[in-house]
Amino acid sequence: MEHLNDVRNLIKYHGQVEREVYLDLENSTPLPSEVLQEMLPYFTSKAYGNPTLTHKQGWEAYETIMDAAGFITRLIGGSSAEELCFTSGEAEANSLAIFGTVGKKNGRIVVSAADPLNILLPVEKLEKKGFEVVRVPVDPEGFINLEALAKAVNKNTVLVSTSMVNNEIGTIQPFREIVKTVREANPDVTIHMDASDAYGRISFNVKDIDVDLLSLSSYKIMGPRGVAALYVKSGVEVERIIEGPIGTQALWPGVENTPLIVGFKKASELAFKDFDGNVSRMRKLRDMLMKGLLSIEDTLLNGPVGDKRAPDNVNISFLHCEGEALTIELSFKGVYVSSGSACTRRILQPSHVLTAIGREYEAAHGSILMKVSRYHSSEDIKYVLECFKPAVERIRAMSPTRRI
Amino acid sequence: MEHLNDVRNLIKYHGQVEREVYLDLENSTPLPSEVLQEMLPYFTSKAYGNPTLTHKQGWEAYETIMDAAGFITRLIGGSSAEELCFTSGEAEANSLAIFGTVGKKNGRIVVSAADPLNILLPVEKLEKKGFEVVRVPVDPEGFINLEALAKAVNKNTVLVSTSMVNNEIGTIQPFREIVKTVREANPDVTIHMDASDAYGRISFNVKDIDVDLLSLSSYKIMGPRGVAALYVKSGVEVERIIEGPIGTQALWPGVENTPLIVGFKKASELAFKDFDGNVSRMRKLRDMLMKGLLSIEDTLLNGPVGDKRAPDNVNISFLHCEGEALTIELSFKGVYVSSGSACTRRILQPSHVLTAIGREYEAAHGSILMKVSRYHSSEDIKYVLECFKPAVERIRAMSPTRRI
Amino acid sequence: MSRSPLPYSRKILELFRNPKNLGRMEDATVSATAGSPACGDMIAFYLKIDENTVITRASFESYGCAANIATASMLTEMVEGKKLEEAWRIGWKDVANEVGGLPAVKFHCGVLAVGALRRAIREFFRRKGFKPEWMPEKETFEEKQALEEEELSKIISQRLTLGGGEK
Amino acid sequence: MSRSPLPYSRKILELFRNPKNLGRMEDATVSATAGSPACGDMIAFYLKIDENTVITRASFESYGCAANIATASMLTEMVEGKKLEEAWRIGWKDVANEVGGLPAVKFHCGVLAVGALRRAIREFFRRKGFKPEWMPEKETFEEKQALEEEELSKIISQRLTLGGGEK
Ligand SMILES: Cc1ncc(COP(=O)(O)O)c(C=O)c1O
Ligand SMILES: Cc1ncc(COP(=O)(O)O)c(C=O)c1O
Ligand code: FES
Ligand code: FES
Repeated sequence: MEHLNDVRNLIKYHGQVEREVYLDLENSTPLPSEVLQEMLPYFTSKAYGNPTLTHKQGWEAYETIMDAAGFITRLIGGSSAEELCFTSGEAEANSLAIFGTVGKKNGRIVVSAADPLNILLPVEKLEKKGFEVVRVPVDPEGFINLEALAKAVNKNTVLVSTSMVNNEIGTIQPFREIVKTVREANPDVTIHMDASDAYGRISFNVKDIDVDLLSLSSYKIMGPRGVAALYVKSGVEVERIIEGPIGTQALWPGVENTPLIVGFKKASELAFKDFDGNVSRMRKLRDMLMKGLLSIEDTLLNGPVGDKRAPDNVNISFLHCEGEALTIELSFKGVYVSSGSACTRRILQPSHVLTAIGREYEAAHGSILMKVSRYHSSEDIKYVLECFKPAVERIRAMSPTRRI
Repeated sequence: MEHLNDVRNLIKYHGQVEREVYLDLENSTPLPSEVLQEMLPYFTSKAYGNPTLTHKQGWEAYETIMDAAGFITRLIGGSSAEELCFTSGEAEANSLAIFGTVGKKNGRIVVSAADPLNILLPVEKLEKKGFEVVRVPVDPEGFINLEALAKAVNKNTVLVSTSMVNNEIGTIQPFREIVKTVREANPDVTIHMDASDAYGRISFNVKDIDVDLLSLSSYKIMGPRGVAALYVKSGVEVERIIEGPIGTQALWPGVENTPLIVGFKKASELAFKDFDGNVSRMRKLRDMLMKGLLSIEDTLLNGPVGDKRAPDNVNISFLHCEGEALTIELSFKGVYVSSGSACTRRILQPSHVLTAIGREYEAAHGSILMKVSRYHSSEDIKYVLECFKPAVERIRAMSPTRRI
Repeated sequence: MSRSPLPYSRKILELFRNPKNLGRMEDATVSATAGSPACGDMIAFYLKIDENTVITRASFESYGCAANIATASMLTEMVEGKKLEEAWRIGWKDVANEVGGLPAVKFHCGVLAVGALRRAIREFFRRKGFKPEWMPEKETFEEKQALEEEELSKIISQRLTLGGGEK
Repeated sequence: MSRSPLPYSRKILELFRNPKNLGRMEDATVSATAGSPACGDMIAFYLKIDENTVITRASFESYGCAANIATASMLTEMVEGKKLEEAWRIGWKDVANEVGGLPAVKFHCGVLAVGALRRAIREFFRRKGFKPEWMPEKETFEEKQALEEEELSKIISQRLTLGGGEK
């Protein structure tokens, strides 16, 4: 672990900064202290038992967990707390929805080409095992092609798994139409939607959408990591992917993580308390950030604008400017963002979402993904904009490509 | 969710108690504040990024996680931090070890009849899919029958999965002999051990044991829930059970839960800092509790005594006394324990471990499982003993069985 | 195989802590048991019956869970002062309602209590040498369950299996 | 497909922040590029070479990651004052060592820098119209990689695939 010293040096190499603005909410989140405060007693002194045990600490845990499940289920319009299964994260929720649905069946699985990797990779694994996978194309703004979807769903189709809002470019999919299109093509298909980037930011109702399975993430609404949920419409059968003695969660064995679940509930509460206020606040910050960055020359917006775009998402390509270098340059100023550049990926391929919307490698190479939250201020955004200009300039100045 | 009001009333029904002693460490744990304190900054202000991102918060997370992985790997005698894969719990670690090993292979899987359910249930699922499963019997103290094990492992055997210390009755298995026996019978078998009830309580070294896969639990050493680890000896191949973009954990996709991993490390540190002192302290409390309870008439000790028993485990059957009723009676006094009674189980079968060691249903019916930790005092144990006597008496007084 | 969350009602806990009519009745007119220690749960029911077939006193003993204790206790209160015919008509669901509901996994505990009561009533008439009209020839659900308590756990476990092949 | 943790050395960050010999050299004796913007990474290398085939100045431009910038910068420093023959002998591992090591996924960035340098040296002799003895006929690893930068990502991705079929 010699290289850990490198990392320590590298962290030290960051000096004092005027301000820290964390916009990399796609990949993780610092927990707001109001959420942490709510969780604290559950770690050490409250409801710390196993919810299946017949003693006070167990009953308290049971009450706490079922209350949270009921609360979250109501927010998405479900019927009962039993429809919600807490998991350890969005990836597990999506794997559970996908692997747990197809089980012994066989046939075709339909996804969109711009879905998150925790949909595309489980499906790819099933493809290797003999399932047929159709990846429906998206248009240049990331919207799924409904005609192609209608054609993709045939009588052999067992599952459609797709996302409600694109996690990289913020495209709000026509999710009601997606479900209608699929049901018309084949009413027996199980429909799974990953709503992790929609929950708390756009309003929806599972009954209205008529979806069978729906994933929700906690950290994506500023709740703790390590917890997420899969909504399973009553009557829909899903097989567990982890086996063990089950407690309150029919599809997840293991000791329920009461403090994290409490945090997930609290974050949900805060996101929905003044939903419209929160959303318009985010949208304002988003547009301020977007406008400021697009005023830099040679930039491209990735994804749609206005109401068709998630209120928190900003994704912009800076041409002639490699993205990973830019994330590092910005880090030195306390601004934390991520990039879809091939240089940031283990396999050195650019973001599959940017590829799916038809972006050239060059555009992906300079792409930066950011998300704003209600915890950000316009001062934060102003600071970010101040930092971006010189950062982009410095990285661009190193590049030989502008003259080519 | 009407019944949630019942639960709330039921919690209120508990009055003030003189003292609360939580001995149900098998099923959950309150987090010691020294562990929580260590975790706190990582929630809100430190290393809160995704460890695969090229910015300060990401690098800090990377450093923190790899440091913890290295620390824990060294404690168990592994070679490198890359051998440790953090998971969301013991159940996931065991499912990963089992499902991830057998993959496309086919053949025989060998377990012990007294293994934890998160070994037995995944294996049962594979049995339904066509694998042959052999459940090696244990003796009346819970020790695996090595001769039967030797016979069970044949040339078709692909996996032996078993526990190092029995989680219900504390039997410390002859784990070196288990591995030797298996390797002699078939050197190609993958050997998995669940060390969740051994880690921090008995000393072992993965190289010395020569095991391929080994599960470790965080909450079982008073760390946070929602994190555990699977040690994978380098060179041993395991397939993921959850698919998604991988980061620092080759076998677990999802955003690494830095605060929980920090808590797991801290709990490990505390358990190993004064290992012998901790163990002898636990052993003293265990023996005090055991001796006191066995002085009540019509009691049976489940599992071995002395050095052959885990230092924290106490499991005693109170004949003519239904266990679930006893856990509730004790709860009203602030003493939290669990029972292997059929009445506590969803399928109304008594603990499979007690059945495996040949206990009659009646003995299982009145069994109580407790674990002590270094956080307990002899005053706690004294209080527990004071509570037990009248509790057992009151429950027994209701029973018609004594006269039969 | 797993534990089950048991959101008992407050009434169950109250009766568990302060059961009514607990204990063997030495001068009982008739008594019966249901279940057996070998299979786990067991209940004993004692009745004092007057010349008008009115239950003047009832008591119970239990080797079972809190739900078992509470439903048995509740049942002793429900039958006191009732004619045997009325007492017979009390089903396990009535008892369950009286204690504020039972968790699904605990239905059988109420069933066991009613089974023991009905057995005692049958025994009373068996000794008297006649079978009243209102008493069915065939065993009722609760009695059958009591008889088959040894196999009950298996039956219940099948019924309760949640989607996904839990054992 | 996934992100990769990048524990860069402090030296890499230093050179990233304060690169040496950055920028186009208008009076270069020879220059070469490796990679192309269409496939992602690209590097340009400029050399000023005196009559004794000694490199008197070197500079670079980079359209790539921090490792790319740092290794290119380091390489310009390493070659300065060296004869072309000596400069040719510098392999990508030497550069990687000088910057304090490279994360596995970033090896190719160092390769690209060396590839560009060697291309420039070859170009120098091509123009001179002769091939010195020490210069191999066949392309070296670094040059081949540079040539095949379009396909490099695939090659690297295969090499780096961790057990479990990650895409
Ligand atoms: C009694 C008991 N111990 C331990 C565990 C493991 O829990 P986790 O996977 O949350 O570590 C479980 C659940 O599988 C359990 O029921
Ligand atoms: C970018 C990104 N977002 C979200 C997730 C989901 O993380 P988790 O499963 O921890 O919720 C992952 C990992 O799968 C990820 O890489
Ligand atoms: S230049 Fe793309 S990874 Fe270094
Ligand atoms: S008596 Fe066993 S569950 Fe109620």
